Amino acid sequence: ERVLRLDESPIGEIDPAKATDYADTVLAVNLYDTLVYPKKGGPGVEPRLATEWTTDGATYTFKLRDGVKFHSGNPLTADDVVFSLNRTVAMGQGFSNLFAGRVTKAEAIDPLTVKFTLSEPYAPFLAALVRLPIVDSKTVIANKVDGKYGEFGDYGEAWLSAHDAGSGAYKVESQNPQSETVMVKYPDYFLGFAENAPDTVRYRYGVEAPTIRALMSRGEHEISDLWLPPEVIRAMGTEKGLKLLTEAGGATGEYIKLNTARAPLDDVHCRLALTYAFDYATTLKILQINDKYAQGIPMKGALPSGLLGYDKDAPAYAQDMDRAKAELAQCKYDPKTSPIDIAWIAEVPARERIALLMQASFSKLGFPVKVVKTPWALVTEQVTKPDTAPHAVEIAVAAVTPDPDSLLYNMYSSKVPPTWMSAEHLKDDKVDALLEAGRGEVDEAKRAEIYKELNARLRELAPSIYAYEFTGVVVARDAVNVPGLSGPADQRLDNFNLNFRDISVAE
Amino acid sequence: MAEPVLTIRDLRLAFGSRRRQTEVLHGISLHVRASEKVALVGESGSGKSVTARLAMGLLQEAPTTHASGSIRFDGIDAIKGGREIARRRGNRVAMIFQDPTSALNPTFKIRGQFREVLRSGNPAISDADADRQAEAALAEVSIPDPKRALDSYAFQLSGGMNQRVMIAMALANRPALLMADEPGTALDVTVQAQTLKLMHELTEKRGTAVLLISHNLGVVREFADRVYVIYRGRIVEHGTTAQLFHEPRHPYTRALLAAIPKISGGGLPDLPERSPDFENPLIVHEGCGEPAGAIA
Amino acid sequence: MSEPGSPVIAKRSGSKAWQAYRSNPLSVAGLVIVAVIVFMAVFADYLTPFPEHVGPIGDFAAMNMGPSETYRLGTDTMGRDLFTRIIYGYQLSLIMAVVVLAIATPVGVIVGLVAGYKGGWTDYVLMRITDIFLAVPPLVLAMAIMGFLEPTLLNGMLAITAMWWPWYARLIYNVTRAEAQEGYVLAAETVGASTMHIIFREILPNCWPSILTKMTLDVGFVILMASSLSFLGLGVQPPTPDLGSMVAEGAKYMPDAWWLSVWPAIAILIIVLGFNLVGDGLREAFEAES
Amino acid sequence: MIWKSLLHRIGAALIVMVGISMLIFAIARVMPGDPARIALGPNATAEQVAALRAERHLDAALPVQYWEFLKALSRGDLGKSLYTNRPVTTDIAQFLPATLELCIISAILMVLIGLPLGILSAHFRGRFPDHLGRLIALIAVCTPAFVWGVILQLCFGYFWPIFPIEGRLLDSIPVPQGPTGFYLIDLLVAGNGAGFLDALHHLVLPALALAMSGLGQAARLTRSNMIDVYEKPYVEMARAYGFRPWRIATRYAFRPAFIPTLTILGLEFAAMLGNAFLVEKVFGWPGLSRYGVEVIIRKDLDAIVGTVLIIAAAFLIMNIIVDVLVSIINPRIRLAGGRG
Amino acid sequence: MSTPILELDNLGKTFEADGHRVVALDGVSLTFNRGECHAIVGESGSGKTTIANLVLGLMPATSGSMRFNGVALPAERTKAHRRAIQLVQQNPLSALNPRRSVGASVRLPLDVHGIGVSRERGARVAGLLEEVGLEADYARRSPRGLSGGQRQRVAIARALACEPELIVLDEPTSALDVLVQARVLQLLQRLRQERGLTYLFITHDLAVVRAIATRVSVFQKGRLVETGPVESIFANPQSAYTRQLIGAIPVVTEEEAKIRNVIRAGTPTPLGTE
Ligand SMILES: Nc1ncnc2c1ncn2[C@@H]1O[C@H](COP(=O)(O)OP(=O)(O)OP(=O)(O)O)[C@@H](O)[C@H]1O
Ligand SMILES: Nc1ncnc2c1ncn2[C@@H]1O[C@H](COP(=O)(O)OP(=O)(O)OP(=O)(O)O)[C@@H](O)[C@H]1O
Ligand SMILES: [Mg+2]
Ligand SMILES: [Mg+2]
Ligand code: NI
Repeated sequence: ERVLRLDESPIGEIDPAKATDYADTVLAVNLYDTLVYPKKGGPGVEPRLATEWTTDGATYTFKLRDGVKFHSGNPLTADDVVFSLNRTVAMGQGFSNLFAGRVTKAEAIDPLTVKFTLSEPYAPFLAALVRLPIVDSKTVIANKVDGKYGEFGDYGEAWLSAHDAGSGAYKVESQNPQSETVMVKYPDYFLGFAENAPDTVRYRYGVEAPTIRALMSRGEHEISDLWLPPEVIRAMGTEKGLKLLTEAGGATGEYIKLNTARAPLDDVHCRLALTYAFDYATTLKILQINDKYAQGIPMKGALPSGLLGYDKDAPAYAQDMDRAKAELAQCKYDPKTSPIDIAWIAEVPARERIALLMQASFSKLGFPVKVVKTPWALVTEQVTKPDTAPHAVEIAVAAVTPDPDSLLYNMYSSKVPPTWMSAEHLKDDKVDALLEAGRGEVDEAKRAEIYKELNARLRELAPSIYAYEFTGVVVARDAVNVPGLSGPADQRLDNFNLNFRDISVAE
Repeated sequence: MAEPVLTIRDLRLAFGSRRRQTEVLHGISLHVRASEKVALVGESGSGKSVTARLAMGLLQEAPTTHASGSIRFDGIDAIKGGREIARRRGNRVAMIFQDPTSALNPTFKIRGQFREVLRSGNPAISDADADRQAEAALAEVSIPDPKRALDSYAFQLSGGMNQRVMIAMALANRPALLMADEPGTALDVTVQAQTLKLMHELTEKRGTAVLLISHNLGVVREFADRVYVIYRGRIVEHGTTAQLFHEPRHPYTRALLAAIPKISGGGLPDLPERSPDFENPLIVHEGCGEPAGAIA
Repeated sequence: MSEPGSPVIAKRSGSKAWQAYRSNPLSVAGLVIVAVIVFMAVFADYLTPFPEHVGPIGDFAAMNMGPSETYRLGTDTMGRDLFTRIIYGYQLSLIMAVVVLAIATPVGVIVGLVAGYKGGWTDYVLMRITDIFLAVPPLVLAMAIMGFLEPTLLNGMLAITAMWWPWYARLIYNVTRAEAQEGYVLAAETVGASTMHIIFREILPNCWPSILTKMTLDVGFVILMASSLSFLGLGVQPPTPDLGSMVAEGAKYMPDAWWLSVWPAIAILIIVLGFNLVGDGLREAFEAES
Repeated sequence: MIWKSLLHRIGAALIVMVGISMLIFAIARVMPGDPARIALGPNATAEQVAALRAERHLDAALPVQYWEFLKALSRGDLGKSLYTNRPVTTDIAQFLPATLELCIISAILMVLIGLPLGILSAHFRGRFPDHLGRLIALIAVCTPAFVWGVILQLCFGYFWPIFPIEGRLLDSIPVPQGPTGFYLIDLLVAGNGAGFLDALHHLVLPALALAMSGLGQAARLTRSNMIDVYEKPYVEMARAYGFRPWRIATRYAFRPAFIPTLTILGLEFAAMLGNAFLVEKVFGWPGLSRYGVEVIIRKDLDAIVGTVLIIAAAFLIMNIIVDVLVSIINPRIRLAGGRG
Repeated sequence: MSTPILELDNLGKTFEADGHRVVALDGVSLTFNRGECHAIVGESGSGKTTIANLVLGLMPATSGSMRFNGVALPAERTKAHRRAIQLVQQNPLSALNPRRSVGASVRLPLDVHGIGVSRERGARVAGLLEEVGLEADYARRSPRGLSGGQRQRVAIARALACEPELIVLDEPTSALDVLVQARVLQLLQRLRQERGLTYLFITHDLAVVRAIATRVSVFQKGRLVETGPVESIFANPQSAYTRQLIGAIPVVTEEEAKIRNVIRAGTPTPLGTE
């Protein structure tokens, strides 16, 4: 029996309607299927459950692949798609905001045709569908208990937190939220498997760095998580039997989110001063693992390199203390009396260094700087209010769909309710206008131009410091081959690359 | 005259670290012959107990005690041969303590402790045999229901009963020498009197030698054949009981005698307001029958 | 005049205890350890090679270096001298322990004294409150408190204090109950002394040996507890050096950058050991005294 | 009269439980951060958050919330964990046995290693074995549990990999299904000897790391209590009657010395339940202690209250058990009522 | 002729412990006369200390009443009562606070009752110490450095500080050496004569009683067995129990042994009534 064991820090959520972060995505991708899937090697999507589709901007009609079966044996039909959408929207968690209020109607035209009607033309919709895993409506209904959704009871929420109702390549065997999700191969999967694909996958949660280190050395785990400190990865990379793999990035930016609603950062000059004071070179050096691998690459603005509208000609950022001081001179606040608090997310130790680096550089401008280590759960809460949000906090934001809108709209539109993504609390009419334009435009080239312009505007406004693009590096045993993590050409959008069925595990 | 079972010569004892020592015994010499009842009297802190404990080999192991001189018991030197004497404890020599209740282990039944005592005299003894012997021994000290007593814990018995148990244990292995350190003074006067009587009868019957320790000359008079008076780590007077009481020579002995209230009336003994200075005692010997070669 | 057998020289109380203390080499060693650490912590500014490494500074050129000539114990992930940070960590640990004990001890002692001496309902109510605080897992309690206060040094200390006092209440309660049986308490009562007098002037002085001993032992345990809190990110905030956080963070780099957590762990061990030895010594000394 | 005092103790424990529930309830509610927001995840909108607040009575006054909580509690409902998305009772049922199993094995190690160490020290008081024993005990006490965890993991998992370093069971062994949740017992019940050995194998390192401090404490307590007992007349009596020194140490002086030790060890064991989380974290042990910490960090109200109540209840029950044990070992208490 | 200072009327005390009852004192009526040394003797557990506790108001009686100087004693004692009735305990080791100086212990009642001006109290303490035969500089010492007899003297000085009328002495000499005991008894005797004190003297040692007491009451199991002037009790003990107690006294002379044996045997002495 081939076993694949992977590590991940936070607990994985197996209910696809609640999925939000990396682990949840990996589970959703492997347990469920979506109508479309991020394309390999560039922006955009490719067919998956849907074989073809048509759109006029406001309505989308999909033809479904025939013969796909859920793990229960039920055939996958348009009704399941409608049910999945309704379920996601009704529960209001996870990525429901991609659909809520936008899809006015979802209907099954025939068992293999589904039609979505949107309230207005909305270009990112297609890409958003990579976040709509299709659940087996019959199985869910069969396992529902009483709840607040009327005839749907609890929408199977309780049941789906420990089981799956998917059609994916793997199915849940057991779920222990504190230690692991165990999945086994679903042999009838319609896309088939790599030759030596694992029979069992154990996705382990909350394993400490030294433990991972030892487990990998002992050959007891196959793939480490993404969050190990660079030093540890470096050391493991030199160990016999282990190799490094990378998720080449292109969709995840590391943003130092500046609270634009709080003095002194409500003054753009102060923000620009910080932007110039930030030490980009050292940051990258810290993230360097060896000459081949690094946990970050330079970033040129709000958009990471793998998304539509990325401006490869924009000037690179670099520390420039003179310009920083010049900007500061124009700022209406006196830095000496304007304390700045920087939060760093406790779960990611490497961020402490960036925070301290910031503390050091910002102090040089004369700001009194305080660094506060804050657990992620608390950060997500604090940042929703301008007066509790820290002045600066490094947050990684990934495009959740292969579309720039999924990243930028949530971050910078003044229309979205504040979340961790919009910790900047930016209110700028031009940004708002460009964001709306990007959504409404169907033509891809024109969209690219809009996002380039938006990028330029954001560089002027400096609501965030564009620190670097995150590139994940994991350690894997030589015995495993992970096509999704072996080079940019084979890669899809971040998070969508760990397809267990593609992985081969040598005996 | 019978051979002495215990001979102590020029026993000195100091407590403290190697550098800083306080001597509490300044050269004690005494002896106890077979079947003889000898008393050691003296005030509190004069060194009675430590003498007995040294003779039992109980103090030597402590790193803070420094003893010199000689204690011969059964031909073994207890100062040097700590382990040798240890083997004889409870077998050839036994001890009775002041407060019998605290001298019995509160977490074991009398039965278990008795077995252990008998086993130290005869390692091969079976439980049943030990119990039989224990019952007999308890009956001998007039404990009404020996079986019940064996199944009790010390705190379930009265102090007087515990004292009897102790005596039974002490004599169970028919020791040659019994040391009694103020037996029963922690209890009532009546119990003390009973204890002494019982000890007297039993040791008489078995020919056991006894070293009785007390600060009360009244007690001693009832019990002992011979008396040593110890004062601040020195023997200041010794002699047969009759002689000593009849004609005490040393002022300290006289003071002790005078201090005992009389039941014949006459109020309190008339003591000088200031203590007489006993610091440089003349050593008085009276019919001590010192073994040959002894220097006292 | 003196009774026969009475010691004629009255020694100053405590000198016997000191003698007993001095006679145990381990206790003396403990005292030396503590003295050296306190000295280093107090004069850290002069004794450490890189006092500026305590502040918001990172020397990323020198990060994660093993022990060397310049950096005796190596540098941390920010390129700061570990030796310097450990000494400053001591400073913080000591302040922490002193403040925690300075608050927890009086509170616990007073509760214990009053409950133990008064008995009855006062006893029942006070000791049940104590039990409540004892039964809530200490770290949970501290975390909860830290949860609604800002995670600062002071609040960290308050949180630890909140979970510390019940142990003193328990201890002193038991001591008081025993002392209340003593003749001198009876004597004070028959004379008509007030409850306040009996509790604070008669009983309390006799609790000092227990209190002092526990306090010295607790210095170590407060430091350990603080380090456990730091392990959860609930203690002192960076860049202030804290031994517990140093171990916790450094552990992530084990075994490759071993110096990151090994030295702070040894530093914790030494200071806790030092205070424990002193505590043990005091306990023995007080026993010898009575 | 043992029963009467037992009833008395249980009554006091119940009062304490009520007090704890109020305390922890209050603490959990005044902690900053909006539990509804945290529950719904970072992407939720303000309206969704408000709706959940209303649904969970989070806007009501504290006493009202407490009353709701008590009502639910009487139905055996501790609410739902936001962290695991399951009923808190399910979580506790799954994680408590893991923690208990770990703590019990730790306690056994604590006794098996700590007590002999203490006896040895006391027996050789002031000599080399004593110094060595004391030093070992002291170092065990003076090093935090998580450091022990990392040290043991490195030594026996990395440099000399002879023990598993993570989890409760090898992946290849099917997780036993009930009845107790204690793998050791369940695997034995299922007749899986190899599984039992493997579960034991997995327990060694975490249990040892967790036991270290208690073990040192046990050794120190045993030593000092033994030394106290050695001064007692009955030990002098035992020596005077020629009991073998070793027998005195292991039986005659040990039993009375064990009574006060047991009381403290009981407390130590009970405290372990709440303090095990660092070790659970290091060894990836899916226990209640770690769960408790995770839920506090996440402000998972129901789970916090539930976990704390269970741990506190375990603490109090353990205390009562220790009292009963002490009274069984100490005949003075056991028989006090018998004569009346 | 002699005035009663303390009268016990059918005094009873029952303890409830762990659900079983111990009758510690069973309807005792007794009168203590001013200026006397009234001894209470009995074996361990006969209720002697219980009487002391009741008289001192340390615990409430279960039944009966007490009158002090003809006035009923209230359960909650007034300061005046606390001052008039004093206690000297059995165990001199624990009776003095080991962590306070001798002077502080003796001074305590002066402070509590506001005796004298605060400045003069030091001198007063010195005077009291001298009265019990200790030099004034003992005030600065810790009780730890004192012998049993010295401590007992300090305890007596403390009781005297209140200028009491009645002193309850609960086995004040049973923890002491014979020689030291003799001296403490001498001191007590002298103080009683000089100050006109009344003693309630608790002991189990009848020889001591013979030496110091004027009246004796014998207790057994919480009951008063007999009471009377000391000479008549010794000359002609009425109960077998008293005879047993006297018979247990260790004596040092032949002559006394003879007297004792006669008493023990229960044969009537010349004074006897039989
Ligand atoms: N273990 C010890 N360490 C130090 N000094 C000791 C020790 N044991 C006894 N002493 C001292 O030795 C002296 C003699 O003590 P010992 O117990 O023999 O007196 P004693 O004559 O038996 O008195 P008592 O009548 O009070 O029992 C005393 O001054 C005592 O303080
Ligand atoms: N606080 C108490 N609770 C329960 N029983 C008590 C209490 N105090 C005394 N007794 C019991 O009352 C009886 C009389 O005790 P008391 O102390 O008066 O005796 P005593 O004559 O002073 O004895 P001793 O000579 O041992 O001091 C005893 O049986 C004792 O156990
Ligand atoms: Mg003695
Ligand atoms: Mg009494
Ligand atoms: Ni001679």
